[in-house]
Amino acid sequence: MANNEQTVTESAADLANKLKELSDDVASLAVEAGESMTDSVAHGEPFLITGLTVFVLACFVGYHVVWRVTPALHSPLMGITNAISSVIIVGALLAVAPTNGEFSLLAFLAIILASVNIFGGFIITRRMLHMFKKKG
Amino acid sequence: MANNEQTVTESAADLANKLKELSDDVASLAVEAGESMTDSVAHGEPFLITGLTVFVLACFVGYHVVWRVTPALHSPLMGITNAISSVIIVGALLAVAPTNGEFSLLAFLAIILASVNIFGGFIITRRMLHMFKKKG
Amino acid sequence: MGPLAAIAYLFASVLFILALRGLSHPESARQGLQFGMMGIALAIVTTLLSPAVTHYFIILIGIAIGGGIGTTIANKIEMTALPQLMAAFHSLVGLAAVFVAAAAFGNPEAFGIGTKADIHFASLIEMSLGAAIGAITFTGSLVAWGKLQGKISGKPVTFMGQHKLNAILGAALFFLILFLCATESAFFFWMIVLLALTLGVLMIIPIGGADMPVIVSMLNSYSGWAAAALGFTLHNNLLIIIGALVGASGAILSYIMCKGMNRSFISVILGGFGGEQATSTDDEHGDRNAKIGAAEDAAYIMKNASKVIIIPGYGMAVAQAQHALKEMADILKREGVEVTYAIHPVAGRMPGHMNVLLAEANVPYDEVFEMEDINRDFAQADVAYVIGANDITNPAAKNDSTSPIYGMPILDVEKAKTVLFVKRSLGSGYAGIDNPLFFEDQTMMLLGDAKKMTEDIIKALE
Amino acid sequence: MGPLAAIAYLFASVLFILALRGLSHPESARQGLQFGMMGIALAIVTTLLSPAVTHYFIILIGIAIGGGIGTTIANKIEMTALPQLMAAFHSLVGLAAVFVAAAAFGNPEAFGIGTKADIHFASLIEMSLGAAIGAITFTGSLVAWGKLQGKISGKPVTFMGQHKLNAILGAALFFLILFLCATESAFFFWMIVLLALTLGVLMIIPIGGADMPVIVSMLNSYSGWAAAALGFTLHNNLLIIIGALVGASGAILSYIMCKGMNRSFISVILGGFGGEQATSTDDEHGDRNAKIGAAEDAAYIMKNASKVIIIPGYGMAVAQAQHALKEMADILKREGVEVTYAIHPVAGRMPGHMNVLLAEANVPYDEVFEMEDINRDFAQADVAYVIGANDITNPAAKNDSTSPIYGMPILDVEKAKTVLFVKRSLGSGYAGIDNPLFFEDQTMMLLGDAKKMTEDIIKALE
Ligand SMILES: NC(=O)c1ccc[n+]([C@@H]2O[C@H](COP(=O)([O-])OP(=O)(O)OC[C@H]3O[C@@H](n4cnc5c(N)ncnc54)[C@H](OP(=O)(O)O)[C@@H]3O)[C@@H](O)[C@H]2O)c1
Ligand SMILES: NC(=O)c1ccc[n+]([C@@H]2O[C@H](COP(=O)([O-])OP(=O)(O)OC[C@H]3O[C@@H](n4cnc5c(N)ncnc54)[C@H](OP(=O)(O)O)[C@@H]3O)[C@@H](O)[C@H]2O)c1
Repeated sequence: MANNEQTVTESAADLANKLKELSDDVASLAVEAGESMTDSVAHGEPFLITGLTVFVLACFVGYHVVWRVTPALHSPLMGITNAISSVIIVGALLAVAPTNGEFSLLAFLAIILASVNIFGGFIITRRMLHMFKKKG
Repeated sequence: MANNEQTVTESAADLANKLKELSDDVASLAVEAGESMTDSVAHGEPFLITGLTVFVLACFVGYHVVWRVTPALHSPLMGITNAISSVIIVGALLAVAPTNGEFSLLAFLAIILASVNIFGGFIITRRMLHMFKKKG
Repeated sequence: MGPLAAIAYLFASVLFILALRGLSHPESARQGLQFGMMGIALAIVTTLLSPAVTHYFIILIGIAIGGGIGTTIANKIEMTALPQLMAAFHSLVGLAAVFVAAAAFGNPEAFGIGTKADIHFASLIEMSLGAAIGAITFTGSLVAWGKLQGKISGKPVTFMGQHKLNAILGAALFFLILFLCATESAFFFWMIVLLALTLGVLMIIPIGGADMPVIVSMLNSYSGWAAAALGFTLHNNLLIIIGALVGASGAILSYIMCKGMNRSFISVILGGFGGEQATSTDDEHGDRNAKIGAAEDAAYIMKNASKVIIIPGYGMAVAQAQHALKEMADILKREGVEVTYAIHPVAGRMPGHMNVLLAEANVPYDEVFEMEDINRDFAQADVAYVIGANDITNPAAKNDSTSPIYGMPILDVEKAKTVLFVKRSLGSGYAGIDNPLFFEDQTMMLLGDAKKMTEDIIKALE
Repeated sequence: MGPLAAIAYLFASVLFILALRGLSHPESARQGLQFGMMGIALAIVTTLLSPAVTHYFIILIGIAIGGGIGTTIANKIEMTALPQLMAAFHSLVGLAAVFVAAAAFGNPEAFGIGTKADIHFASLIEMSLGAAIGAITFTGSLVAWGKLQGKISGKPVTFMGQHKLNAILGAALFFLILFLCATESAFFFWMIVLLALTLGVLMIIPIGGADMPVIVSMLNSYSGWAAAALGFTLHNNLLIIIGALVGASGAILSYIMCKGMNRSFISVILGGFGGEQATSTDDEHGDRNAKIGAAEDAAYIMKNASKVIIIPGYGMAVAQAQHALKEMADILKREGVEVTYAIHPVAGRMPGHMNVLLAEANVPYDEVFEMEDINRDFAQADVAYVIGANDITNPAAKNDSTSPIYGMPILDVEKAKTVLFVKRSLGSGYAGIDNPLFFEDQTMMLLGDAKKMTEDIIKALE
């Protein structure tokens, strides 16, 4: 019993210690975050701000453009957005063969997956759209 | 006659000289333009590019938003755009009392003119909008 | 610009977008207006808080003077004078843009765009473009105001080689801008302004008074693009966004008007349309007879109708007949007659002109219908009461392929059982062409001032 | 990124916007698709030209493998399997996002977001968010695919304390992200991924098979926001813009579906709706009698009708009856019957599902009408031919305020003179509730597989 209790106390203390370490780390984060903000401000506009501007405007554009899509074409819309959401391939391209010459298997896999989507998404959308025909 | 001819030739030569000077100046411009481009690239994104991105997106937003305005409210639309186009007052605010302490009459006049527009535009629009009432 | 200021500007941009979105319906429009006002307040306060701005006193005086003038004008003005007012306000924006550009040219440090006599190349271009567009907007709007207000003859002023002259001046402007960039001399800057001021007058003077609304919208659009150019100079996304919004708005309104008139934008710009020839004489109609009626006849017909559609036009605005019209409609409704209003997209002299005037007379907006929504109702209407409108009812636009307005969408008033026309003569309207509908059997002309005639009808009804 | 690359990316963004705009009409949609393909090609080529990218060979191999697989799948798949395919593709995007985030974590220099074990703070947050959302999308879509494909029971799998468990796991995810930022240890990164993978399964498993389209759209939206987050990490406006477009599209489609089903998004997410209880038995209807008809009766009625409206639903997709349907409609048209199609916004199992299937069978899109456009035509229709649809015709949505679908907009088929229902039983549809219309006088049930029954009708017609 006493033995048991001791281990519990010990591990509790252990946990407390670890948590303290972590909270210290987290605290130092806040400082770092502040620094990185000033950092980027130092050399001109921080990207976060222009990025945010672009993001907000793009949300407005997306909202209006998507509401204009005719309900009959909602399935092709899903196909197209599926395909273009694979532009994250851009990230994979940058990572696959970084300047230090290493080869990144993960990035290579990402390229394959994203390509499946890009080709698959556009082709299935084209198949759908080619079926829509007018009378006569 | 000969006298006359001479003056014409002289002034023509004069003109040619002046034009040459100007064209030299213009040529040096091209270089400067190229430099200023690289300049801004050096410290991160050139503003021209992000500005262009923002501009293009804002044009799309403007296009969609304005087409949604009901025709009955096209006059208030003119009023509001008239008022908000006076945000160039922001430029005047920066210029009226620059850091070197000089006072810029031009900027002061610009502030007055833009204020006429902002207040006038919004108030006339409010007058218009307050007249639109539903039945009953 | 600190990140906080940038976020505040972004927020202001969103407020402006929401302001325009609000105008999609009269219900949400008032909230939209509030968004707009909050947006401009936020933009100004944010700028004032920037460390570069110091002389608050001077600034507040400027805002107070300008705000006082603007408030007084906007509160006093008659609603019928709206088109002029818009043009006048516009010219002020143009002049302000010139001043801002000049201030920036004289004091580039304040904007961080270089030092005196060593201004960044791109900024010089943007600055001179801003000044030029501003100056053109200023004098152009001034001429438009003069024509709309009747201070200058609405007649298009044309002379030989006009367009060539404008082209030459435009080219000169282009070279002056190049020279300015090369020399950075103040002389060239003011030359640009001067030339642009002249060009503004020359460009607008050949255009007829009735085309002025298109011109005002076009200049509005220009001033938007000028603000966007200024935004690039000042590295300010807020100005870029607002510039694009205003630019788009002006362009779309001009487009809508041109489409409503079935004319190309180019033909409007080239000018020479409308004016004196527009008021044709009555003699031409010698062989055809129009039925002329009196107020009492009209009152009798409408009292016994079950459905009356009212079509207001420019003449109603001139005569300020909207209040009398509303009174007449109220009396008819009390008699059990169904009364609605039909608005053509280019009725009157500016987009939405009729809607505002009817709203001023307390006509509820859900009794007022756009052309597409009401055109098929004319077939069931007993009376079409056309008050001060002309071109927008002219069936020649549908039948007569030689007519200058052929192809223009019109209100199908001729389908109503009886058409009543209230106007002062058998003369033509803005487009300067006869309206064959005057001579149809089902038509009755009520000649006289729109307000006077409507009041007479009210008397006869009571 | 050089200015040229930035401009190319901007151009690609515009192409994507134009691609979505094109979908506003079937005519312009194909051009829109081309814009989209040009956009992605431009984005990839631009990236390849950046000096940071060198191993072209590897990249081309990757693209070739992926492209080959994608092309084969997309060309082979049956149109009726669309909902599953979308879910499957989706899971791939999710996994790819996880891999990109992991690659960035392992090699921050390649992205210019810091050095190993000293990655920028903001980038760490964005990266872990990207990985977490990607992982949730991956397993979530996989479960959705399983349910749609029938590999996993469509029945909602619920257990006690489910939502609490998810909340706890979510909180744990949050702390793991904090820890990762503090320590930059790969261990925490992979823990995040693992936890997110689990969460993806747990979140989707309690949701019924028929709700999967909403889920797929929601996950689509998430993957958009993930791409935008990645755009912030990589300082790439293209990714931000596309992310916002995709995010908006997924969100709006989920919203449209929820509105069409008259359910709140929250109730969909919480799960437990639909599944086994949905296939109710026939016994309950003991006291009410449905009129059961044969193919010949239906053929006779339709041959003598002057206006037939066809209402396709999920059953048509299951039975792949669209080609037979089109043949039947052609025969009827040759007999002089007017035939049109009415599409409910949530007919079938994904938005626009019916439209695609009808288009596949060569039904011209101008014979196919949305609910709002055709609902008032039912009163003039002689026959409403309901094929494999159920809930979207259930009048309980209008009359019975206790019904779970009360308030859902439905097609007014009950206004037609005769209603023909083609389905295999008197059982209920997705919402699991009875359809009182089966027992109305004007209704005739044609029990059987939709394709088989339609072919029988064709035989009887000939
Ligand atoms: N709305 C816009 O944005 C816009 C912009 C540019 C151009 N326009 C053009 O303006 C025209 C608008 O058509 P509209 O039918 O409204 O006007 P309109 O065709 O110009 O006709 C107005 C009529 O009102 C009559 N009128 C004038 N003063 C009057 C008074 N005091 N009392 C009674 N009647 C009076 C005139 O006839 P009498 O002289 O016989 O009285 C005239 O025929 C279109 O041609 C359009 O293309 C419109
Ligand atoms: N479209 C979307 O985006 C979406 C998304 C999520 C949820 N939903 C939901 O899905 C439902 C769609 O309505 P719905 O009317 O299209 O479908 P439904 O209400 O689910 O009814 C489909 C009917 O088709 C019959 N059926 C199944 N297989 C058949 C076959 N081989 N031959 C003939 N009939 C067959 C079934 O009856 P038997 O078993 O008697 O044959 C069933 O009653 C709505 O409740 C909607 O809320 C739609």
